[in-house]
Amino acid sequence: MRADTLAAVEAPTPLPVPGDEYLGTVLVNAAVNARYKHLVVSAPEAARKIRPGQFFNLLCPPLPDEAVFLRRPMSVYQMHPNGGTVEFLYHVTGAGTRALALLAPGDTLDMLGPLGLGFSLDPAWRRIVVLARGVGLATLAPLAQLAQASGVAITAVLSARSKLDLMSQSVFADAGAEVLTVTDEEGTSAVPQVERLLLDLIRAGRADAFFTCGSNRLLKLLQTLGRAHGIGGQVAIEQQMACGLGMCFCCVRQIERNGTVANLRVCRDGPVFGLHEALSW
Amino acid sequence: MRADTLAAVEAPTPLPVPGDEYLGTVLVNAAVNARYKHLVVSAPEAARKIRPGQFFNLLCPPLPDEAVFLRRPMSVYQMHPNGGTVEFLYHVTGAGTRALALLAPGDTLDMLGPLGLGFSLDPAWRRIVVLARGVGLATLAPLAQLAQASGVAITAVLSARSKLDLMSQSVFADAGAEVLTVTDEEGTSAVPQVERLLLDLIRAGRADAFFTCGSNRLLKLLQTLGRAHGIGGQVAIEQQMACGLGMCFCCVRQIERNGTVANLRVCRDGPVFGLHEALSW
Amino acid sequence: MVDLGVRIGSLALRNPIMPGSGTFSEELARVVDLNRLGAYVTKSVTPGFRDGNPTPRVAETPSGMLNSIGLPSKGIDHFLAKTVPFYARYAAPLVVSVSADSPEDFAMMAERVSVPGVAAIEINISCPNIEEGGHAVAMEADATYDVVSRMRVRTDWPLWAKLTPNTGSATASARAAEAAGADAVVVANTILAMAIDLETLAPKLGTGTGGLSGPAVKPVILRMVWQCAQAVRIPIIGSGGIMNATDVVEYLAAGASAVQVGTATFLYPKAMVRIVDGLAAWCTERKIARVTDLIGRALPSAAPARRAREA
Amino acid sequence: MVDLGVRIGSLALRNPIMPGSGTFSEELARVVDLNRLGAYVTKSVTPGFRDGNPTPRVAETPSGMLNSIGLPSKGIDHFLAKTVPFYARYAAPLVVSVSADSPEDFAMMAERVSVPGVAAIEINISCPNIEEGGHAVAMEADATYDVVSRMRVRTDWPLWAKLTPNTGSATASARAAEAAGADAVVVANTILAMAIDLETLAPKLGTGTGGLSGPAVKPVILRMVWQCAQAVRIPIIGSGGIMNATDVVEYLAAGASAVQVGTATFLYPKAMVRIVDGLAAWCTERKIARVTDLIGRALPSAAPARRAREA
Ligand SMILES: Cc1cc2nc3c(=O)[nH]c(=O)nc-3n(C[C@H](O)[C@H](O)[C@H](O)COP(=O)(O)OP(=O)(O)OC[C@H]3O[C@@H](n4cnc5c(N)ncnc54)[C@H](O)[C@@H]3O)c2cc1C
Ligand SMILES: Cc1cc2nc3c(=O)[nH]c(=O)nc-3n(C[C@H](O)[C@H](O)[C@H](O)COP(=O)(O)OP(=O)(O)OC[C@H]3O[C@@H](n4cnc5c(N)ncnc54)[C@H](O)[C@@H]3O)c2cc1C
Ligand SMILES: Cc1cc2nc3c(=O)[nH]c(=O)nc-3n(C[C@H](O)[C@H](O)[C@H](O)COP(=O)(O)O)c2cc1C
Ligand SMILES: Cc1cc2nc3c(=O)[nH]c(=O)nc-3n(C[C@H](O)[C@H](O)[C@H](O)COP(=O)(O)O)c2cc1C
Ligand code: FES
Ligand code: FES
Repeated sequence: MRADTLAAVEAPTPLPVPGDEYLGTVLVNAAVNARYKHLVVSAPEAARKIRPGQFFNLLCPPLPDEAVFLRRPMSVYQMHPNGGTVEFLYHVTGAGTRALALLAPGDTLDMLGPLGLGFSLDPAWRRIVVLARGVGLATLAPLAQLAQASGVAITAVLSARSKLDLMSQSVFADAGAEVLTVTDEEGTSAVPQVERLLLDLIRAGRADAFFTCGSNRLLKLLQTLGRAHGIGGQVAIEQQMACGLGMCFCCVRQIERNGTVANLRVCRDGPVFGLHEALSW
Repeated sequence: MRADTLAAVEAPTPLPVPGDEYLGTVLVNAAVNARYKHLVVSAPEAARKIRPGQFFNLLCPPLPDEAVFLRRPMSVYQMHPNGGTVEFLYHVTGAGTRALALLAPGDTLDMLGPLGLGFSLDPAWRRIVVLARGVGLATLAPLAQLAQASGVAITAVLSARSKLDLMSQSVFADAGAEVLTVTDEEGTSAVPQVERLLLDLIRAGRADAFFTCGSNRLLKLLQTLGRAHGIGGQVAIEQQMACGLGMCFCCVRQIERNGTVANLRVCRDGPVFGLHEALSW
Repeated sequence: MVDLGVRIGSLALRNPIMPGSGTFSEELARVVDLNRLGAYVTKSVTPGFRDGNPTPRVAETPSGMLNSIGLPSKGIDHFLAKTVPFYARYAAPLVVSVSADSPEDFAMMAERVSVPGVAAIEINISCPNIEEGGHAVAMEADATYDVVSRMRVRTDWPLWAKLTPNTGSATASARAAEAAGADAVVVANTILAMAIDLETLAPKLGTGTGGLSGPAVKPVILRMVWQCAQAVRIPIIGSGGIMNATDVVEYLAAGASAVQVGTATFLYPKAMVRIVDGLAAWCTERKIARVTDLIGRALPSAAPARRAREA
Repeated sequence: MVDLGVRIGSLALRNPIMPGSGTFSEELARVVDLNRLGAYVTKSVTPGFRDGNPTPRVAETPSGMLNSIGLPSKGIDHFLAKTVPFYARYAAPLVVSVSADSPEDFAMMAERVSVPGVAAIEINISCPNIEEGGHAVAMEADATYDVVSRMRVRTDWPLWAKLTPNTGSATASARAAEAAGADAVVVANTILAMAIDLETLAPKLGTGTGGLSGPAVKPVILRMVWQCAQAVRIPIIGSGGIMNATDVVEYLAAGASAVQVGTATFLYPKAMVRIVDGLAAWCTERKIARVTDLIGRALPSAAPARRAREA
């Protein structure tokens, strides 16, 4: 199958519900391991609107002697439309996430969203493979909920530096996914190994579509395998943002759609794009 | 007596102890009335150094959506060299004091000080009059401790908008001062009334020296009365500051000393100046 | 009721708040009621298609942000077909920002956008992200005069010249724009600036340098407005670091007749509407009947009146 | 042990950290060990006594401050008698900043301060707070050349020309200073700016406008350093908004050989010493042996090497 044909099938469908500015209340903000934190916010109105793969643009609280000026985009990690809560899983890297890490239960969080176009499952996809590494998990986790609701079978390949860094196996397992883990520590996460693992899944007929996020290396691998075996899918892309609403054109990535390459906005035209649309960077 | 003769007598003596940057711990930060707050900080090393009339340059904590960049100067309101605490009394006016108002017990306060030249009592002054209005009280209160320790009798004339705004009567009363109060509300605080009251004190031999702070109107009144009756004294002056240490020359006021008018630094050459040295502004 | 109305030449605005070019688009209609704004200003449109600059296009700085978008544009044809009709359903006047590579193309653009539905033309001769080294037409008075006067002969629509802060002679460019027939000056575009990534030790932006906006620039642009208000008679539209209603009051007092809000909308999509409400509340509290009473109050020429009021 | 030493022409500094003129004085010796600094830079001294500007002289802005001190000075005689001897007891070289009202007086000052105990002369042709409208010599390349070349013939001491950001042609002034014989350029003085008081609607500073410093200006001055480093061969000393060691790393990468710290010292009197320690720690962590290895790493000329390292 040619890449643009794949693209036509896999392009995510536009979501009509616009984001808004909500003031959530922090319920939990706990360390998952040395570098990741898990944030649970009560924001009932926002929670009702979310589609899997969408994100919020979060206003970070001030740090004692460091300025955090722009909002920071964060995928919804778990959504509870009825419970009224939204969950985030984040990696503490720079000033923004260090500031988020200071939030305590009871604090108010200014969250703009839900934003962007999320994942959508083509009815032809009955068995999908999710390949996630590091914080990419946060973005891909809602797929588990979506797939379960649609009766789609998931194989989740989770990659991390070490066993300790592996998170959220249960999110996928609870949704009935088969979970395979690979780590740098065990020497099982290099591209050739993962490729072999994916080939096995293809051969076993468990890969109607691929889903991934974040890592350029893994995206390239899936694109190559997908092209060779006629498998489409979706990828969630990251880019530095300012507005999150589509106004500023800060957040573009090169996307090949309808035969031409265009700078599309990750916040408004994505963050989910067709697996073969996204030019690796 | 001529103004420059008075000035020679009343000039405050240089203090040798340099300020430093201390991290205090907030013990209390409570509202005194609708507009004033009382801040008690534990900072034992700093507390031991303070002379009455000195101030600290305080680093204000960040506000949620307002920047507080420079430090804010605050007089020491009460000092407890042995107890290890320093107290401030402040008027919530702009961003800096609004930020200070957010401090909670247990919070850390970065305080640079003690700074400046404080009050000094000429041995010839056995009975002094302190005229304080509004937040000027904070600056003048340590005089009560100083005078008591030196066996000097104080009459404190405290002025405020309303009875509710009158603060710290007890600080002076506890130090054995006679306390007279005047308020706008009762119509007793206008210049002519206060002038009559002061004339009574002069006639009663209770005004060897005048002390005041802040209000230009009251300073002028004391200078006029002082000139007429040969009475000196001291005034604590305010001016916007940056460094607080004497480096930037932001904080100058015109001071007449040794026959010439010079721009002196409030932070380093003051904040206490001779009553007749200070040119009203 | 406070009268928030202001005039920019022949154009009456219901209030002095409008978006800055490039910080606003049709998407905002999903979050705020566009009818509440004083005017709409479009992203700068160019004659043909432009892809914009390489990424990263944004970086954060103390109290501000850097951008290097580089004027991506679908070109004037698409703009006239899609963007102009979109705003027809909203109440406020539409200001079209135009950019081009040559004085002749600027003149052609003036003619092209002089169509019903367009209320005024803003001339972006000040973008620091398209020419080599951050150079822009508005850095020189002569070049400013050239572009504005060529556009002037091609259109009767109001022309607003958007100036640059990246010059030692902003007032000279303002005077040149006025002499060439501009109806207003917009003061100003972003300040040429940069940031360096500590991991790679390379510039953070794909293009090296970019334009600084946000609260950090407010004191600089406010000074430019104050200087220009003493140099020209045409109205001034202030733009730089406005986050709330009191920032607008500062700009009006410095001599601006209206303002443009940019970066604030990225942080708070409803910022402009909140500012409109905040400005009305501020005036009400101080018993100021008309927002125009604030214009120019901080200028040296207003000092005697100010002192009289205070006395 | 990281080697923090840098050279500014013939002058060897133990580390690249020194105070900015006017943000440092003898008083700081009471709070920090001056021997830890790379150099001392005095408040600008003028030929005769100057009272400075009316108050208020300071105002706060987002991530920055405005000052309008106006170069108060006790004059050159007092300076030579009191200030120069004071620094004799400390280890680092003393840089004397001079200012004057005319090129001839600048030349005279060059001669007067060329005395033992003075290691270099900084030429303040960029103060925005003394001439009408914030004008300064360094805004024009010609005037810069004139002042520097007249000083050059009167002294053998190293001359550092302090440039202004209030121009569209900083590189032209840098080149003029170099051509006139300057040994280094200091980039840069403060940005002309203002703030308005909301109670009085008058400018907050007594003089109307003032100079902006602090983190808000860092992206702008960093850009100027980066541009100047591509325009001249003499060393550049960066100055603007440095609060911590990583800000210094950015300036070095942009092409500065040393930096001056100003506003940070007002907030944290020990800032400079903390920055020296922080810079050593940063280099150690990244196994950078000499701080000079960082100089110019963000320049376009370093891009191929950078890409090779990353690959
Ligand atoms: C749609 C979207 C969803 C995201 N979801 C998550 C999530 O669920 N969990 C999570 O931990 N992170 C997520 N990210 C990434 C997250 O936004 C950044 O890590 C965060 O903004 C870094 O902010 P900081 O201030 O902590 O670090 P900074 O100091 O700003 O940056 C640290 C490093 O990250 C890079 N970076 C900063 N912002 C972005 C960005 N928006 N995209 C890519 N790189 C960036 C910087 O260039 C720098 O190298 C998401 C990003 C996007 C665009
Ligand atoms: C030596 C000294 C001791 C002081 N002691 C006290 C005290 O004990 N209690 C107290 O409440 N206040 C005191 N002040 C005044 C206090 O520093 C200011 O009220 C405070 O800085 C205002 O900060 P803000 O951000 O809340 O208000 P801002 O918004 O900064 O200012 C509010 C108003 O106060 C003026 N102002 C700001 N800073 C100063 C200043 N340093 N001097 C004079 N006017 C200023 C501004 O121009 C403005 O009109 C003292 C000032 C000095 C110089
Ligand atoms: C992301 C971004 C894009 C911009 N694009 C344009 C543009 O296309 N044309 C233009 O004239 N100004 C452009 N500007 C400048 C803004 O219109 C405005 O003048 C500037 O940002 C200062 O205002 P602020 O501090 O409120 O953002 C842009 C600014 C930003 C931040
Ligand atoms: C209060 C103050 C006074 C200054 N006085 C002078 C001066 O006398 N001569 C001079 O060349 N620069 C002077 N400057 C500029 C500083 O030396 C420095 O270049 C500038 O503040 C930028 O650095 P910073 O952001 O670290 O403060 C002064 C700056 C401030 C804030
Ligand atoms: S972040 Fe502004 S357009 Fe995407
Ligand atoms: S505040 Fe800097 S000299 Fe007084």
